[in-house]
Amino acid sequence: MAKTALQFRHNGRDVAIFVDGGTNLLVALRELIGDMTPKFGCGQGGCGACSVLIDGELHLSCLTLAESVAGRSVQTLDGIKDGPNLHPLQRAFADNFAAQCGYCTPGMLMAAKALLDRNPQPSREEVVEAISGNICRCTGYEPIINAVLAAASGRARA
Amino acid sequence: MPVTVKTFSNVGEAAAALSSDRGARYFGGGTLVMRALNEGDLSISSIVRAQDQALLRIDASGPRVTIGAGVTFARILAERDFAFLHAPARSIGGPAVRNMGTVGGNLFAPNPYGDFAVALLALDAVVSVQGGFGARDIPIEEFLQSRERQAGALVLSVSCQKPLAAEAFHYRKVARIKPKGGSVITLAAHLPVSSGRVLGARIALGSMAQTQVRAKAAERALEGRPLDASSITAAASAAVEGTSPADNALASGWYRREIVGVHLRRLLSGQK
Amino acid sequence: MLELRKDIFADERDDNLKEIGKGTQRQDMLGHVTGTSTYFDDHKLQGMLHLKVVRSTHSHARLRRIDTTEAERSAGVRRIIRAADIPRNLNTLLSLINFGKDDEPSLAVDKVRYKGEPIVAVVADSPREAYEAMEKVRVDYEPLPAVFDVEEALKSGAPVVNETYPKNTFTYYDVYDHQKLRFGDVERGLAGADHVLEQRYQMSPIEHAPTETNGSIAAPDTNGRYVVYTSTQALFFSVDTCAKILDVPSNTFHFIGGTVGGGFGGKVDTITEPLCILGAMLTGRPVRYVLGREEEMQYGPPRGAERIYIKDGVMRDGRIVARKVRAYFDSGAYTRLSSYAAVKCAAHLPGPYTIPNVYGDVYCVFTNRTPATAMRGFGVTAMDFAIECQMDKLAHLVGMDPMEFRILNAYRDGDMKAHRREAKNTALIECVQVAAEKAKWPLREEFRRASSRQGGGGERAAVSPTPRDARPQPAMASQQRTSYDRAPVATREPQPPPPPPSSPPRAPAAPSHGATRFSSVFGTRRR
Amino acid sequence: MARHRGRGIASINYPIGMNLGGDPSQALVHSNPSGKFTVALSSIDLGQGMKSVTRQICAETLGVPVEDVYVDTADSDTGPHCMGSFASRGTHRVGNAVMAAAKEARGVMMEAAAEELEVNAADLETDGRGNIHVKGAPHRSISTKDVAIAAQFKQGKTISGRGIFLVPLSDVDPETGEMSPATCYAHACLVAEVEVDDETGEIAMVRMDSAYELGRALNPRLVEQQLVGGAWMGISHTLYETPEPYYPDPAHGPRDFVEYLMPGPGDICPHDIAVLERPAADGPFGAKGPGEMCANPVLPAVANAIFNAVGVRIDDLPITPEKVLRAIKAQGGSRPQQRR
Repeated sequence: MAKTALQFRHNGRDVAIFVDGGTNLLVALRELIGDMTPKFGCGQGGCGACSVLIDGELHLSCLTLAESVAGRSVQTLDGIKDGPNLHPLQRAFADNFAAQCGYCTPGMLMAAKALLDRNPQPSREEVVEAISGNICRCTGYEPIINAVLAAASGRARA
Repeated sequence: MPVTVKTFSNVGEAAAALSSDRGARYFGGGTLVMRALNEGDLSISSIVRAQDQALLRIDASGPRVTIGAGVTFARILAERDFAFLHAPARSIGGPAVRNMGTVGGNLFAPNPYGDFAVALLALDAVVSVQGGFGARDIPIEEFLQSRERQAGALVLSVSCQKPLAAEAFHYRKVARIKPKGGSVITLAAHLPVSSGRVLGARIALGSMAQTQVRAKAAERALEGRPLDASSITAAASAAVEGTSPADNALASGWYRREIVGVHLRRLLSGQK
Repeated sequence: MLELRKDIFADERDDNLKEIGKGTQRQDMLGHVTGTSTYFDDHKLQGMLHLKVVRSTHSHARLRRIDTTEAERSAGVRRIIRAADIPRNLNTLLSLINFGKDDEPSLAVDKVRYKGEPIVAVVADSPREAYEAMEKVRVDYEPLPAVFDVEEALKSGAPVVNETYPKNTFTYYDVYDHQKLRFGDVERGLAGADHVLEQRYQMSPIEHAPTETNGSIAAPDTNGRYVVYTSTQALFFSVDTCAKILDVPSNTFHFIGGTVGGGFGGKVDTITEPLCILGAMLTGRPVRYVLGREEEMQYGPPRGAERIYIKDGVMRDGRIVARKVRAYFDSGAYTRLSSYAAVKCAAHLPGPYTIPNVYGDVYCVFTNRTPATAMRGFGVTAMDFAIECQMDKLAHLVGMDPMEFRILNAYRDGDMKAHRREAKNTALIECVQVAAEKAKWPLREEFRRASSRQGGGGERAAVSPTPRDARPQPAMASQQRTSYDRAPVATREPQPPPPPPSSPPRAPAAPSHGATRFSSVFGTRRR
Repeated sequence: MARHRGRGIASINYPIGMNLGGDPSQALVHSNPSGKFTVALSSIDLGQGMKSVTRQICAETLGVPVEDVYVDTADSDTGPHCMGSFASRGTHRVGNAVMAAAKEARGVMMEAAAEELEVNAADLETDGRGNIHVKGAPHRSISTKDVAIAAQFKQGKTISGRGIFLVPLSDVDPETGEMSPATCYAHACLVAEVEVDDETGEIAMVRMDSAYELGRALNPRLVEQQLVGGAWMGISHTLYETPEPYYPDPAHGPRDFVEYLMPGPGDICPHDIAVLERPAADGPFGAKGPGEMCANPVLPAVANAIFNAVGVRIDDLPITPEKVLRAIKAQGGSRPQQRR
């Protein structure tokens, strides 16, 4: 079975891969490109661990047909740092101890980034809504909400 | 065998490809079909995509609105003209799912999903379908009841009348988890009031039967009467009539029957 | 918000420390926020194959026939693994601490005992090809009556779930079908009480639901060894369990883990590693076996359900004088860790209170559901729910404030606990006092002044005369005996070379295994 | 219709570790020639902070800054044996093993420093900032880096240590259950406030106040993570979670995160926590373990609060709206209890 050639921008760089029919974007990113920052948590769209930005919009890479990103721009957690400097959200997550096992963290950060990119000064309710598609089993969400609010206000620890 | 992906530039070809292959499934936002593929659903041998602008069309200028089947919930939320549909659109998934899931796909989503279709059912929407024999319009109630048989058809768009007054349309999704949870029950009501009386009452329920259904007894209880405490009470106690809610992981059928009237009463009387 | 109450117990601490007590950043935080923390699944290996298992569609059935002919010919299939391919198919996790009999196959042989039990494993080039082959595996089931309720399972005539334990209960000390706790004379205590309250409590099973599902990647390494990336919560439990099941020395494996996407007890059971490694042994290729989310939720082991009956005797002044507990742990179809949870639970009775007469019978019961395992609060969470609901009811019954009722009955330094050890270093009273203060819950002066360090011991340190149960005859010579107890082979064969890709590892001539037994004897000793 | 508020409490203790099979863990500590230390373990960090807490224990014991210690886990070729990360044994058992290994390594480090400074090792102390000096004479000092270089290239010493902490297996008396199940116990008390809707049975968490006693908070931020996240899990167990919603009937088992219910970020409530520290005699710096016990008081406290709010006792978990509604209907309506 022939594979399909696929080109898109991945964290600001052009990439070209060949995918099998029906391959999802999560598999393409992890197994074909080697970007391990999006995580497999369910493959059902229920946990958000695989969240990425496609043309700046939050998407679940496990439910995205890889071919559908042809010519588009995909950003993962690996692409949000500014050179060696952490993104303010990454710093705020660290300062607020907003990660325990760390497995949901990449998806949480992308969901939070999607929010702040559009709405730099969100309310607590807007933060809650923005991360509602992402499951965290460790933290009880409170430190994550605080971290996003802290990043938005430019504060360090809440 | 990997899955075959067939991408077409117009809906006609896509519809033909769909109707000619039992193993073909239309790929909209991916939230249903990609999940099935990830979980090893071998009944899908090919997926059909249509990159036709018609599917993304929105027409909200007149009293009757049309929404292309490929329009996402995020897009609905971005349109001020669709303010009456914002509550149902916002009740679906989290932000990522709203960026992906489409109005057309929601018509096929089984319990505990399909909340947007509840709202459309209360709005007497019409579904435009491209089949092997051309396009046709199907009233949404008929469409939902024959959903199993529509699998080979391609939904092009849905259309409905805008509520004349914003307060005539009511929507509530009852979920265990906030703010993103599967539906315990979903309620939508369109109650146009003319000269102080409800005329053309439509009440739709999600998770109260195999598919979204209308609460016709409750509609009758309101029809031609003023929307007041007594008619609301009558509608609330009739809400359960004609429903057949099942047990699932979110709640039992018993619980759904017990609370549907309570929530309908609260919804129509503006209580939390 | 967290407040450190340094003022309490200050005289028992030296706070002159440099690193301890500081809110230092986590060593792994930078990795977490940059997505560079490496979990088991973040290893990309050349030519990796995918392993999936065909699971039982029945809760209880005899397997008449398993036909894999068509599946073996399916495109992309590298290997079908059946029970006969596994050197030591039968195992029990706690055999490593010599507790319990081998009762669970890695792949079902003649019977399935829960819905979702693995029957056949498929190793294929892609997940899709593995699914296609799975659909071609033909399993001929003869459904058997199933039992799902712990008390139904104990009735005579109930279906036998697990033939290793024909009474549907784990066997303790060769003779008992439950773990006992006996402290004082509970019947006398109940007879002398002003009020007696008996209640039933039911804990649900719980899914651990870590965001990372269970899984492992195994690959042939140099020198005939296998490198194994794993989500395990217990590295050497997994190493030695695999050594036992695959019957090779434990240093055949190089296990790498330690960064795990949540566990909560759900990654103790070594459920993916043995088949994953065997897949790598049989194909000579890297193999990945990761549970899907539905598999994790339904067939990954849960916290077991518990049914608990508590009967308490309480005096009008609020003193609890007797507590009698009967608890049933729903172990599912196999033992895993529930046998042990029951012992831990018995030791926990009667909760953090000093009660002169305590009686406990804790059963580990087999039913036709997914085998249960450990979870956060193992053996205790459900019992705490039952005890503390009961405490609230007792306080209500005697008309006491529930906080004061707990302080009145709280254990204190020097008291004798029901498992016959002196209570030391207790702090329940202080916790109640501080929680009351935080919640602005008024306590009367005498309860505000109470202390864990005062008022204990003395007659509270005594063990009252305890009647003994009649002891049944042991059913067998040594029911706990496992393969680990067999005489060790005097000289070990040199480590065999890795098997050729297409044939299973050779069955050893003599019973031997490479696993380390973690401890000497538990459960076999008699008094 | 009405929504009623109620408060409930629960107090608990929790055993640290599992002594019933014998409970050992090992650690190895060694320095490189720059005076930077590696701790080798096989224990697992599944989010609870194993790497971080053992790092602090090692630094404190060695007398070096935490930045000079790195914890490497879990590799079966390099990490010595550990029973595993469960039973609240990490901080206590592994922490003690690391402490023992660090003590041994510190002994060699101090001997090597003594040789360089030409004094008796007993007269030396560490400043916690990477230097070793003569007690009372801070100017007679050497850096741990120089000590490490001297040990490696001049003295031929390995600055390293081995540690094991073993709680021997406790036998159980089959007749009485006499046993030593644990060496120390953590404690907690929690007050939960809930709001119950008497027409739908829905329960909302309003707030929680709690006190946890855990020997010593080795790192208060890690403790906070456990207590906040653990209490969330407690709420989840109480009101939401079950893989078998109609247990013991196995039907309708959830298959995904929509069907498996856990409180979302919109379901959480304020939680005010106090931490008490009564050091355990055999704990590393007195520490016990907060990881498991933190969820336990929440379940009964919430159940008791529901009774206080509407007068129904739900003794069957999870406490779903359906169970509450059935019970309210069975008693002919809600019966709010005395407000606390």
